[in-house]
Amino acid sequence: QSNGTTSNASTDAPATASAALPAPFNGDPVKVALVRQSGAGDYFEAWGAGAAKQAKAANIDLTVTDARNDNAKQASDLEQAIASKPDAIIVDHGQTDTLQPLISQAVAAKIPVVVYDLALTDATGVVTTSQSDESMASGVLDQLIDDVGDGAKVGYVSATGFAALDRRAVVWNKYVADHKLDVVFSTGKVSESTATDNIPLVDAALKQNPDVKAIFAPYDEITKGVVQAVNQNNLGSKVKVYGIDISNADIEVITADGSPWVATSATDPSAVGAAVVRSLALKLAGQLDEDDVQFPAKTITQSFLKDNSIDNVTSLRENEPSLDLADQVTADWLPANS
Amino acid sequence: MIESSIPEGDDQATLSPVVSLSGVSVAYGSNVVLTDVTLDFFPGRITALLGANGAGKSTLIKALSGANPRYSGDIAVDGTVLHLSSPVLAKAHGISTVHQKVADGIVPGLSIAENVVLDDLANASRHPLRNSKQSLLDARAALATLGLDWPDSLLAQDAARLSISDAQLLVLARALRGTPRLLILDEPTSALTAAEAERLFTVLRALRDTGLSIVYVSHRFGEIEALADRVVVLRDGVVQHSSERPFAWHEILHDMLGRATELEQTRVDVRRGHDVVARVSGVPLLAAAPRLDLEVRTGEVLGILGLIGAGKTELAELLAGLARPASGSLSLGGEPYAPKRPSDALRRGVVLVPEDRQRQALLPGWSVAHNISIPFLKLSSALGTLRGARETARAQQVIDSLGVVTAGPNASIDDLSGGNQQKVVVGRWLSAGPRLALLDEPFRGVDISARREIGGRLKDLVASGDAGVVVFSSDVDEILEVADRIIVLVAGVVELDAYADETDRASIVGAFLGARTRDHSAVPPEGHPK
Amino acid sequence: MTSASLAPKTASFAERGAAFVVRWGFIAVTVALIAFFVITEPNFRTVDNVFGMLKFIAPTAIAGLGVMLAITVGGIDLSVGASAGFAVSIAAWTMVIGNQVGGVAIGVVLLGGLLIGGLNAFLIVVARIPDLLATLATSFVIVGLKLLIVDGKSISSQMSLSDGTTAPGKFTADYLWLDRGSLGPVPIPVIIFVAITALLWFILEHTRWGRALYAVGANAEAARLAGIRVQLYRTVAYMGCGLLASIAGLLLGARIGQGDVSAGNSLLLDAVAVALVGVSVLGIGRPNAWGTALGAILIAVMVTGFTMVGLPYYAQDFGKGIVLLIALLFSFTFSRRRTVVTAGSTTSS
Amino acid sequence: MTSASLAPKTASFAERGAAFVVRWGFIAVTVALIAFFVITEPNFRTVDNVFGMLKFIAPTAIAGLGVMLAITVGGIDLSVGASAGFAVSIAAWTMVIGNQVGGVAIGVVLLGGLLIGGLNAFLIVVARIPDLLATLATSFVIVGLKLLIVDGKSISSQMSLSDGTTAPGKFTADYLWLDRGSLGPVPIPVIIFVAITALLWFILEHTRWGRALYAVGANAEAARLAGIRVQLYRTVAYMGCGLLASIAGLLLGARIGQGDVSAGNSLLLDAVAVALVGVSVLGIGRPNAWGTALGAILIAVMVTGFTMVGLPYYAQDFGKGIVLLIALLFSFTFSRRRTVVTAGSTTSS
Ligand SMILES: Nc1ncnc2c1ncn2[C@@H]1O[C@H](COP(=O)(O)OP(=O)(O)OP(=O)(O)O)[C@@H](O)[C@H]1O
Ligand SMILES: Nc1ncnc2c1ncn2[C@@H]1O[C@H](COP(=O)(O)OP(=O)(O)OP(=O)(O)O)[C@@H](O)[C@H]1O
Ligand SMILES: [Mg+2]
Ligand SMILES: [Mg+2]
Repeated sequence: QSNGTTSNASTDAPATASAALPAPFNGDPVKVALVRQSGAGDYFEAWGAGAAKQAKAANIDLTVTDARNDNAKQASDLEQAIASKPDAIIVDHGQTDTLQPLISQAVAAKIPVVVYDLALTDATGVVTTSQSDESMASGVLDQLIDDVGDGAKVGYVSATGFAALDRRAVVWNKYVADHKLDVVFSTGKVSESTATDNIPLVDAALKQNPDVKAIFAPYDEITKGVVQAVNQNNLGSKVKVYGIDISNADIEVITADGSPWVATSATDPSAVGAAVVRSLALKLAGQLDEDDVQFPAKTITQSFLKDNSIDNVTSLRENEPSLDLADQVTADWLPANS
Repeated sequence: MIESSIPEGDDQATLSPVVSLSGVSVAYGSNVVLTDVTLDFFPGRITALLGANGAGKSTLIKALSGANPRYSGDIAVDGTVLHLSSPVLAKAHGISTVHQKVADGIVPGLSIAENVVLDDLANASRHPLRNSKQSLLDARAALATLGLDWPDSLLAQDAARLSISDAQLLVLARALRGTPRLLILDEPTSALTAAEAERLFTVLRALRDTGLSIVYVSHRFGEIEALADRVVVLRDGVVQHSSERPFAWHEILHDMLGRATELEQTRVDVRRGHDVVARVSGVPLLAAAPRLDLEVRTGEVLGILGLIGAGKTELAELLAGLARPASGSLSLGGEPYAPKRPSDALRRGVVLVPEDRQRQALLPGWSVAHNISIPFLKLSSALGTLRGARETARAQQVIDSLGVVTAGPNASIDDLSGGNQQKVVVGRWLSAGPRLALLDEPFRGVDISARREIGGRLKDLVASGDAGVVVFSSDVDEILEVADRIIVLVAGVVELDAYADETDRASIVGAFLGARTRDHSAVPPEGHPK
Repeated sequence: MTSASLAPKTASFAERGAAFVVRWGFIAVTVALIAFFVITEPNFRTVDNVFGMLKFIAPTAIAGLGVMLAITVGGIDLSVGASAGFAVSIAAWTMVIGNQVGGVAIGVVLLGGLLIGGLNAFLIVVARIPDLLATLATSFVIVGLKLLIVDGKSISSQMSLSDGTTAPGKFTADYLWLDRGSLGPVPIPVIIFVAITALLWFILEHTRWGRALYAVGANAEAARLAGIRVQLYRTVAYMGCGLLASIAGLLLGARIGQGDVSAGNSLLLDAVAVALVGVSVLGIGRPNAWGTALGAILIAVMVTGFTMVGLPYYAQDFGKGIVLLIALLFSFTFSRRRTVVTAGSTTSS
Repeated sequence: MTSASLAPKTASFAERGAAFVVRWGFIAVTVALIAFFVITEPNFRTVDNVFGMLKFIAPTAIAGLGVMLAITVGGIDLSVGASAGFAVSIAAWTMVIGNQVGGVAIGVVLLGGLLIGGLNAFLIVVARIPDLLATLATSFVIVGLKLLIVDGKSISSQMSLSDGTTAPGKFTADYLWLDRGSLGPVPIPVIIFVAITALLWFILEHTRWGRALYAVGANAEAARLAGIRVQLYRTVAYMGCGLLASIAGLLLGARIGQGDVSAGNSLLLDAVAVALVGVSVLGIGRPNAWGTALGAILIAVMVTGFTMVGLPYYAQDFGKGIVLLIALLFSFTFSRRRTVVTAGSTTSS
């Protein structure tokens, strides 16, 4: 099925399906509620676009709500989604304690549920999908250790209280302990303008610790701010920055001349969004073998991007086909389409 | 200091004062504005409190009414000294006050009826549930004491819509509710017409006869002659004079101003104007009024006299570019004149002293100098850059020419007494040598000497030749004192147009009341005491 | 003698037309929107959806009612978002780490709300800091304090504490009932929302305390001279606002089911918008409870309806702005008279 | 006949003390904080750091100066954050998708800022919608419009467009110079910040136009009667505010180097805080340029200093709130007189 899903990514061509759609996709559009909890930023935007595209190809009528960092709204959204009796529900990110009761309620109401990047305490009857934060974080951190070695002076820029960041923090703490890293500063915040608002924090931290060797900033919006601060202090050649996630905008920053951002760990968000929708479709068609789907992450280095003259996500996917997830959760009637 | 508390009759000698002050002083910061005032107020007596602008009258009243708890000295009610720390406390002891600033008495957004019974909101003995029917009845009863019978549909309106004179009546009605023992009125008539004032006096006399003690502040000596049992004069915060009827006005004036002044000025200098500076042709002033024609001439002060609602302010606003004529036309200096906004009028040399200085003229928090220079910023600047010296010079000139009592051009306008603020406003508008000066109720709250000073400046202005001056007022005496030519306006119609020496008080009052002859009680009191 | 000037005139046709538009324009916009969604979206007209919308908007509406109280006394409160967030964390802390039942948490939260309101009142009334500035500063302090208390972390059951143990408690059922319970078909948050609106309406319109609050806001000096305890009323209004914000927080907390640190962040702007819109709705021209509730309902209708129609969130923002503008045009542009309420100033008083 | 008793008296000791505190209290707090950081943090006192701080706060300060302009005419502008964000996206769109050079982008952005200011002015001055409400509604509309234009995406060079091609342009060097350039040791944003502050200070304090702006804010009716074109000045103030917000956006855009969709979102509260603080600083009691700049600098000092000291961001919020409160206490609580500036109201005018 690798017949060029990457090349038609940018066209609006209908799914290049090689088989007729099975039930329930062969009749009226299937109504699916996508209940999102996305922060601002390109990752979420691309994820949503991928999901929408795949849904269209699979004859799914997707109703999207987005709580945008407001967990109470996500609870309301999910509640209202359940009340509207859709054929299935996708829950994208969110807080366990908030959503678990409502998801159980949906399951009890016999509505198929797929969750993405949401840890559940009771996942009975739910398809769970995720891009593994552990593997993403450890991927770049391995690179970091390779580059600067044990015991190096490092900085950490992140925030607490956000599920994905908290999971990445667990991995970070383990690496710090295992490799005796010397954490000279630890700052950062997630705000409505995350990239901008981290610049002064990191700027101050760098003024304080200009001898730091590497900075781990496990969220691309934060990473962008870190890169600006490093450049602003003319430390581009001395400090290496490690991030997580990727987008067109990130690629521009990574490949800029003298950029300190040397590695990031990434999935292709639009491919992931599409794959989540496919998981749901296969589930509804009764063709999903496994109720826990993981999308592997790739560690992308600056040199890889530069060597291959990659300047946006499209060309990244051409050079790193595994990001497409083109062979994950697909079927003849359901090719990857993001 | 003059012994001030000898009651007149023998029967009253046994009465004890309702409220007595001893050694009361008030300072604003380091500025002592009331020094060691000792006074008694007896039941059944009306005490007139006189004093030039800034003498400390309102300050004394604020202390007496609990509005300014920061006074020193003793205030005793029925012989018991207590600290009047709040308006509630003062009211609880039967001290009821109408303050000088009417705006401080009206709550916009609440209905007129609710405003009349505003005190009930603070009255813990009232049932917490509102009873609007009862409020309406109470409000009507309160207004009835002043002979006002406003219909219920009016009482339900937002009080913000009241004109300043109606608002004044409202606060008076409120103060008369309940059974006060000491009633304090700070210039209650400055926004009233003579008829309304006279009705107020009837009420006050009746109240006095029931044993109420009244403190009355006014700059109008006619009223005091007609009303007061005793006169107390403040000068620079010190009690200068206290006397019983019959009043020795020369002495009172002397103690008030610190120099001898004539109470009455005989007009010998009525001028005749020459050229027409402004003309109103065929303009209806009020919605239903006929078209009005009118000329303003240079070289004379034109006084336009009319009751509230006669259309005076409308006329002034038309000429000043605040409103546009519904039909007809205006001309200025022979040329067509159709100002779209005040700046157009100003450019043509037409200035307006508006009737409500607080709302329409003053810039709160600003210095005297900056308040004065605001219409003349162009003259006070070079290439757009302000020249402070020019502003100060202009301000100093206004302060000197009108005798404004202030610490100087840089003092905050907020710190001036009401009358002095008015002088600043008048001085501002006259300072640029206007071609046509319109003054809407310019003597509101202004003391006698300031009135003379303003009048003098107006005469100087017309004497200089090519300027026209129009004074709008509802007070016959003010007009008689300042105007060369007098126009009486009734409901948008000119009832009389004559030079001051060709007519007399009686015919003016006759024309004034032409449309309201059934209202006989509305004859204004004689202007000056003999 | 009545000064003739004030005799009520018969209103002209145009004038009555304008008054009608001012009074009903906002409602008309809301009704038109509802009608549109009812016709186009079958799911919109279900009873479930109606209650769902009301439930969703309840915290915003309640915080908005708090802001309305502050506006009533001529001020404003920018700390409602922070207070609601504080309430969420404190409730979570009490139950999860303090291992208390929901009733205790509710008590603690309400007390906290009163304290925050009291702090605002102190800063504004006693220390004479202008309301906008004082409540802005308080909101920084409260958010900071909250995060300090929880170390910047969301509190959830089974979380590991810094001493290595696991948090002993959890969100108890009685507390969660605040969100999940219902009386007949009516969810508890909706009942609380409507009850508070009705109560505030009654107090403001039908008691002398309510009138006194208005008087303080419209002309504090006149109110003071009339013997109204201005300072006291302002203090009560800000404490009431703090209390309402903490109730909003309680509902948010029960909905989220954990001590989410970001809760309440998005509440402020909507709460303020709702309270301000409330002033203009119905042509009343002063803060009022039903107007505020209506403003909240309009927001709920837009969010839900636009979502059902399939607009992305950013198109929703756009739509929200446009609808708000149209409603405001009706309320103000065609209004013959000025409304006289001032909300928020840098005037110390 | 000026009575002699009113000759100015020497102020009492207590009075002069209070005046001193009011005038210098805020500055003292700032200086004390700076001194503390200078002593404890060697890196704080480097020239680099000083310029770094000023550079970082420049956009906030410039947007704050815009809000100050609105406050000067008695209003407020809650759309500065949205306008700045709009500027970022529009600049990116012009350069990256429209393939224009930075100069063109700057022109487009400034024009956009004027238009937004003009829209606000129209709604407030002509349609008579109260400033708080009008600018709130505008900010929803602008944010929505921006996201609609860019489909909710950050715009970066080489991004693929919906027609499958790659965006032709990029952030050009002349545009990026706005952030990265410097004159001698002084970064361009700092120069722009200081220049705008000085210009506004001069206009407001020393020209008749500035005086007229203040008059409009102090008593619009009196100003109108004094021949000041009130509507015109209010329009100019809001357009100026829109322009300044878009300049803030230009700097933000150059700093990020991309059309970050979230840029500007967090600007609003700080800009408003800074402008309000500016009113109180120096005991001036009315909006003023240097006070606003000082407020911005205080924020920069706190953020940088606290970070160097190693406080996590949430403790910084707390510190920010406390320092703000202390400064406000000095400015208002000890002040003898009321400040009379009103910022924002629900009053249509
Ligand atoms: N709040 C204040 N701060 C400082 N000085 C004040 C203040 N209020 C009044 N003054 C000063 O106190 C003096 C007395 O003022 P007051 O208002 O009592 O005068 P008044 O006798 O009522 O005058 P008028 O006839 O003009 O009303 C004036 O010189 C005035 O400048
Ligand atoms: N905003 C308003 N709403 C309703 N009526 C008004 C308003 N402004 C003025 N009027 C009425 O228009 C008429 C003309 O008023 P105007 O002020 O010109 O009278 P005037 O002779 O100047 O009386 P005054 O002594 O009160 O100044 C009056 O009946 C007045 O009450
Ligand atoms: Mg007085
Ligand atoms: Mg008049």
